[in-house]
Amino acid sequence: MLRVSELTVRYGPNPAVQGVNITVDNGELVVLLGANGAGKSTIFRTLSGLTRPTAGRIELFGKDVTGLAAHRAVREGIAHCPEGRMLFPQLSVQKNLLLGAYTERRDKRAMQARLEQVFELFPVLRDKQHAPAGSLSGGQQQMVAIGRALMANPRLLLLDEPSLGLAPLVVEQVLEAIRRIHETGVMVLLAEQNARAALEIADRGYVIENGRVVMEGTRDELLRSPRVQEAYLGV
Amino acid sequence: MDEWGVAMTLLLQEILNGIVVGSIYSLVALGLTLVYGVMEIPNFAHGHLYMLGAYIAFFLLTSAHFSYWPALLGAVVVLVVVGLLVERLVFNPLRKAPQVNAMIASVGVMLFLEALAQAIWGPNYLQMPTPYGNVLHIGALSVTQQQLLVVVAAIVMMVLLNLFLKRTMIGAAIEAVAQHREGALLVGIPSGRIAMLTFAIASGLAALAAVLVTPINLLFPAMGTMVIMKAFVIIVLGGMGSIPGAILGGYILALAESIGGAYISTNYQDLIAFAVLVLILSIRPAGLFARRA
Amino acid sequence: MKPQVWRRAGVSLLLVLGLALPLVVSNGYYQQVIVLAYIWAIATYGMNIILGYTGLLSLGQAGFFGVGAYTAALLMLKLNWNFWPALLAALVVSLVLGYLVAIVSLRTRGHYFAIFTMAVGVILNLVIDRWNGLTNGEVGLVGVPGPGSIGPVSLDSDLGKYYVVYVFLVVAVWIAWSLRHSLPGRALLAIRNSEDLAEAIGTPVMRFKRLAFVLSTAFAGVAGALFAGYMGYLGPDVTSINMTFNMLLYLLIGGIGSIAGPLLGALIVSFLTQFLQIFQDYQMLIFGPVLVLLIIFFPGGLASVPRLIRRRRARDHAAAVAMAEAAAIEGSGSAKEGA
Amino acid sequence: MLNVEGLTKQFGGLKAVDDVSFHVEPNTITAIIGPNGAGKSTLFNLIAGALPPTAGRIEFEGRDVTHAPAHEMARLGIARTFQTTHLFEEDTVLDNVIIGHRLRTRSGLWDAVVRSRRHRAEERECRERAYEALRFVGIESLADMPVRLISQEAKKRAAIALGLATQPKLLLLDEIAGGLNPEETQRVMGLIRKLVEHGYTVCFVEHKMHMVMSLADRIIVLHHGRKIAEGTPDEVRRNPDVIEAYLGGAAHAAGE
Amino acid sequence: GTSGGGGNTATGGSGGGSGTMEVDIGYTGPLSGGAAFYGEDVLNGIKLAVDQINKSGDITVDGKQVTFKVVSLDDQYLPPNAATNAKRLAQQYHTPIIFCPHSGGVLGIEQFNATQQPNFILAAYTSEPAILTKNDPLLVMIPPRYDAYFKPFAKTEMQKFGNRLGLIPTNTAYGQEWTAGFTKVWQQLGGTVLSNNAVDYNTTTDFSSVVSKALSEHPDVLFIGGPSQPTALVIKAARQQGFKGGFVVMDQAKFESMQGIVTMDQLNGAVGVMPTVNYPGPGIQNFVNLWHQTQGADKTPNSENALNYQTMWVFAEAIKLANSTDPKQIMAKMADAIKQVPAEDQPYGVTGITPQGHLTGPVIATYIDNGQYTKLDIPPIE
Ligand SMILES: Nc1ncnc2c1ncn2[C@@H]1O[C@H](COP(=O)(O)OP(=O)(O)OP(=O)(O)O)[C@@H](O)[C@H]1O
Ligand SMILES: Nc1ncnc2c1ncn2[C@@H]1O[C@H](COP(=O)(O)OP(=O)(O)OP(=O)(O)O)[C@@H](O)[C@H]1O
Ligand SMILES: [Mg+2]
Ligand SMILES: [Mg+2]
Repeated sequence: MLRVSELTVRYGPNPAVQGVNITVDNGELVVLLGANGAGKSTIFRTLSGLTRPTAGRIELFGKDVTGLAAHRAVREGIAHCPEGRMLFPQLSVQKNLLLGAYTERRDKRAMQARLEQVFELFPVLRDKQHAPAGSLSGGQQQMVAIGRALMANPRLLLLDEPSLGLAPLVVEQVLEAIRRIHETGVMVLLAEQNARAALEIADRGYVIENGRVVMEGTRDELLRSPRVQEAYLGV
Repeated sequence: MDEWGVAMTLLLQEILNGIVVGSIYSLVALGLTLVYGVMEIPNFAHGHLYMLGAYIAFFLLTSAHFSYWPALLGAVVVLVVVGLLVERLVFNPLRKAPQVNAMIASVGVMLFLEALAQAIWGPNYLQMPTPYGNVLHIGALSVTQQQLLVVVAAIVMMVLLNLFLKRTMIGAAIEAVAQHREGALLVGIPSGRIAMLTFAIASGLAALAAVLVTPINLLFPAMGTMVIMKAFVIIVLGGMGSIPGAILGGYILALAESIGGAYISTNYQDLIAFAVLVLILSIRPAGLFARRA
Repeated sequence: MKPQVWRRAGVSLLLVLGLALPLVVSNGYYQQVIVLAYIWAIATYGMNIILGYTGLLSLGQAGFFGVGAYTAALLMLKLNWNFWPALLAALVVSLVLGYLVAIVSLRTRGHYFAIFTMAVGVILNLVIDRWNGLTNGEVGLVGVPGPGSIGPVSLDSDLGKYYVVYVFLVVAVWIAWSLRHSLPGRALLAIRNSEDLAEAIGTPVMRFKRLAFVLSTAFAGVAGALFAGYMGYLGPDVTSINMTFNMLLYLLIGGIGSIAGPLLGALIVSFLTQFLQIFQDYQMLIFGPVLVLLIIFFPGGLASVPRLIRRRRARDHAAAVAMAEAAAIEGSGSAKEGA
Repeated sequence: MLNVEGLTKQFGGLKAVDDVSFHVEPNTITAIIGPNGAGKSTLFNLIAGALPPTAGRIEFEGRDVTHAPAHEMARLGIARTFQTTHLFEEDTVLDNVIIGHRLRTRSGLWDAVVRSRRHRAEERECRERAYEALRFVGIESLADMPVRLISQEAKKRAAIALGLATQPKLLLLDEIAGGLNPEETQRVMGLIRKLVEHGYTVCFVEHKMHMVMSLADRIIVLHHGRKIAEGTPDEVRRNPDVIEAYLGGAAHAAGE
Repeated sequence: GTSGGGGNTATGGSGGGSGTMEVDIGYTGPLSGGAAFYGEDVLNGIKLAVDQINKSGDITVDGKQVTFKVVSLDDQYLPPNAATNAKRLAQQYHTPIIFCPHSGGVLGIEQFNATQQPNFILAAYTSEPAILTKNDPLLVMIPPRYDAYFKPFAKTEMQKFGNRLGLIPTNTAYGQEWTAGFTKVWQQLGGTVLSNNAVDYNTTTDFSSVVSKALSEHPDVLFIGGPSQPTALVIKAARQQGFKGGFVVMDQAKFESMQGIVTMDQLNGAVGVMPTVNYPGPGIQNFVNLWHQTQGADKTPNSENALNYQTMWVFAEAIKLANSTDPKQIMAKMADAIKQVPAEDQPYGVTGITPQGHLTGPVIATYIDNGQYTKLDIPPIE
């Protein structure tokens, strides 16, 4: 399980994230809701080691992983599909995906098998596998980014707005895929603008505003909450 | 020999000479392909790492009485360490800065290394001994063993490097780090360590090239200056990051030089390389073998 | 209003200081160091336009410096031209050559452009160095006349030459400043930012890049002509790539993209190298690392130091930003209602 | 006002846009939708002159502009935003937007150097246009903020303001609401309506169906580069091809 | 400061009332970069002379004993830097004499030395004739004229090997002037001159190519020369490609510096300047011993060392005779001073000074035969 306690992150003097507590239990899928600039991406970046926390503690399955460098966090089983995708634009789609499994590069067969799974999930990537990732359409690139995170065979999957720029049909497919991944026992932490769809597959959720957790609850609690309904469900 | 025979012999000899020089250029360009073509770090000090490699080998050969191959190995090892230091102390702190900054910093490194070599070994020309000084005659053509060694080594190194970059995950990781450092970290590639590795390989290659080439030429503190500029030309000519491109670029340039020197003017021989680049880029703005699509 | 008044006073003070300088510093050695720094600074202002404003790394600058210098010197020596028409000719020739090079080189991008222009610079250098019949090879041209005199005032004295170069420096700074703060200048900045966007808002990107390139070569050419007239002697070494590196160095140390940067950098680096002469053979052992350290710790150059301080202060006002945003959202709310 | 006929763009073996024809009426909103990689951004690039078409013809206000370069198109009155914003992060919002009006000015380098009257007048004019545009999109109060400090939504508005400063007739907006939450999306939709009310013509690409359905007068659907449907929101929503290729279950959501 | 005879160049750090004074001698030349070895050679010759002169205690001005001190500045072979350095030396150190070992620097300095105060004697170690065109009254040119070599070299080689001359000289202006002058003489003597394959000796990676080209024309004799070691590489490449003829080696290249790159066998049949240690000058033995004592037994002196050494001695004697550190007065005493320099401090020998300021002396070359240096007297041209 993931336990984040009293996490504070500052860029300069003012905190982007302040005293945040989040837990993801084994096998849980948890969503983070929040407006732009609320601090969701910052939380993700801190969990995956791209940003160092100012204070607080992060535990994964009881092990302290606070402030671990990003490439080590991957080894602990944390895979992050980041905001802005961070693909390798001149490498082929296939290499991008294979690099997702960099930490387990010795097991060639498992790598190939997972590559197949990603292609099943996003068939269009199979056709594009030899094209440089940078030449793909925006949405296709997003698929590569998600696929790359899956290639790491993570215990905890961090998805920062995975549906950004995806066609409705694909959004459904992606969310369905996330649900399936989650069903295999992987913990998922998901940030989504598409709050309704995200909540539908989630177990629990947190609402983040101005760097703080202002509400948390189970899926149903959040779906019923007037505050969530107004701000995030567009009712 | 009749007129025609003489002309043919000259042409063949010049082609042979061109292949030797092309191998030299390609050997030097190889390391640069890694740091400039792939990592996109404009390391103008690369030629001076080459120079340092030659001096280390010279020291091992003459003062420590190593024989040739152990001296070569020793120089490679020392330069690997130097490369690591340069990466850590200079380029790593500048990884987020614009490229010009890294370029000028590399000029600083260049000035430093040249002064260092001069302080230790003096400003004079030195000659590096080699056991492969014999001349081989093939018909009317002549070539030294050392020259042949350079050609063979260049080809072997190019093949190895290409396989390494294109076929191994570490090779892919190097390209990944070059293209998106954070993205590389996110998939578990230790970007810092890969950057160090790249520099280590590039510097080692520079040393290797230097120890192979210097017996043909001379050692002096500024020996890297012209070679490195031509190496930059070669890399760009062949298309950034393309190893086959760098090889072909190297040979095209050297052949143009030796044949152009023979039939046009030796006085402007150095100019030929740059003129070829200007010509080719005027026609093909992305180089001869533009990388991928 | 107030900062503007202060700025004006500061600029006037600097101008007067520049005028008074040779009267205070009568030592010929210091004067020479200063004048040479001015001349290099002029060429560096050109580099700032192409690199700092437009974002294109051109490594041929010293070559164009040489083109200007040799054009002026040869016209004076071989055709007995006067300094001033020769200087004008140097400007024209470097403009025209710059334009021709721009047409081909600007079709390339990024590293290709950098190495392309490096090759152009090397070719210019080698041609000047090897064309013995015209340029007298590495022996160089001797006895290049100076600016002569205007009426009774001789400009050939040290003082006269100082003021000639000084006037050109002031003009160069003025052009750099007005370009930076003008619509064409903003277009260049837009190109540096994103060529696609610049094109999309109606900037003929290629034309503006050519303009920037040609301006940079013109600055270099004029600086070269001044150099020839000032030194009276001209050799091919000033056209080598090392001189381009020096200009880049001035630009980086001074502050890339800034108005003060080139001059600041040229003066500081010139005096630093003069100072380091006391270390004799070891000076480069010190200069190299000093250079690296400066680049690492002042990546924006010395001209950016005040800005850094200001920015730190600005950060403390980040709360104000948040409030302004909130206000803005309300403002846009009205847009929604307007619908 | 915009007339596209048989437009085709080929990248190597791939036809990113394949024989697409359509028509945009003045003062309307046209939405372009389609799966990822359908060729929507490429289509925008072609119309805006950023890419040369392989075949076909583009007419703008009765003029053949098929081969006009991007800066020429901007001058003729087509403004666009990009799928990812390309603003200059270090500069202020105002400085970013001022440059938008430059294409309507005529002063050059010489005017700048001698600070000619024309130059000063035009600079003032650009500043005024920039403020006007910022006021229109509702972020005038952020004019002096560095772009890197403002929110996503404000950046999108600034990008539109930049387009407006060029005094366009037609605006092409590529996923302008991408990454915005429902509340913010609502506000941006308001802004687009305001644009049309003020006489502009808008074409936009978007994946948010409720936005497409409630804003667009006409919708064009692309799939594998080809136009598979065109019509009013109601027509498109019911089109089985569109449902199969693109909408999926969201067809219901879009119908709500 | 003390100055004799109304000279206005006060000394930099005069010793006050102690009866001694210090005079700074300036040097600007390449101490870093590609030509550093050359600059260091010149500087070391001057420095050794200064040490010896100071030790001798012979030089006095106004009854005060003069100690010389060399102030050296690096100009990286760049003329503008040389000019700046010279101004610095003159302004800050009041050096009455400044050595500069490259024509660009000398020409750059000449531009202002005539008109600016304080001025100084420019001791030019370059055989570039262009420096004499200014008729600078404060110029001293140190090395011998190279045109003296043409005829003897040409005659020797043509006689031994034949009259087809191939050319692979360095492509510097100096190299080209040598080439032009020499080929003219060669033709006057009835020889044939083949194509000119001038190359850059500093940047050429492999000389095989240009040597192949030159040899394809079947020359009897090759005219070569540039920096010594690259010159040796050219000889080596020519021998490796089977060339059996002779070499005319330009005076810039020194046989003693070719050791280790070519064997004496490969050098057989070459004419060039005599190695310094074998030079039959009056003070050569003394100088070589001194060099070994002070610089190390393994260090071989060359002509840069020796000529600048003896020239510094001439200046010292001239200062003594002038009883002043004023440049003009020193210049006036140069001819007399030459006679005063002890023979053992003239490794090459110096016989006089021309009105243009060129130092003259015997010039001796060598022809290598059977691995031995044989003497080749060069009749002086005046
Ligand atoms: N590198 C940075 N330097 C300074 N401030 C930053 C940096 N990254 C983020 N911030 C600030 O931190 C705050 C939180 O940003 P964050 O990206 O975590 O928000 P978010 O919830 O992911 O928003 P979005 O929905 O836009 O992705 C914002 O105010 C942002 O401006
Ligand atoms: N420069 C290019 N070179 C090669 N292929 C390209 C290039 N630009 C786009 N493509 C290809 O053209 C197709 C259409 O891309 P485009 O960006 O127009 O899609 P899109 O409809 O905007 O998709 P999205 O909704 O995901 O942004 C894609 O398959 C893409 O890979
Ligand atoms: Mg985010
Ligand atoms: Mg798109």
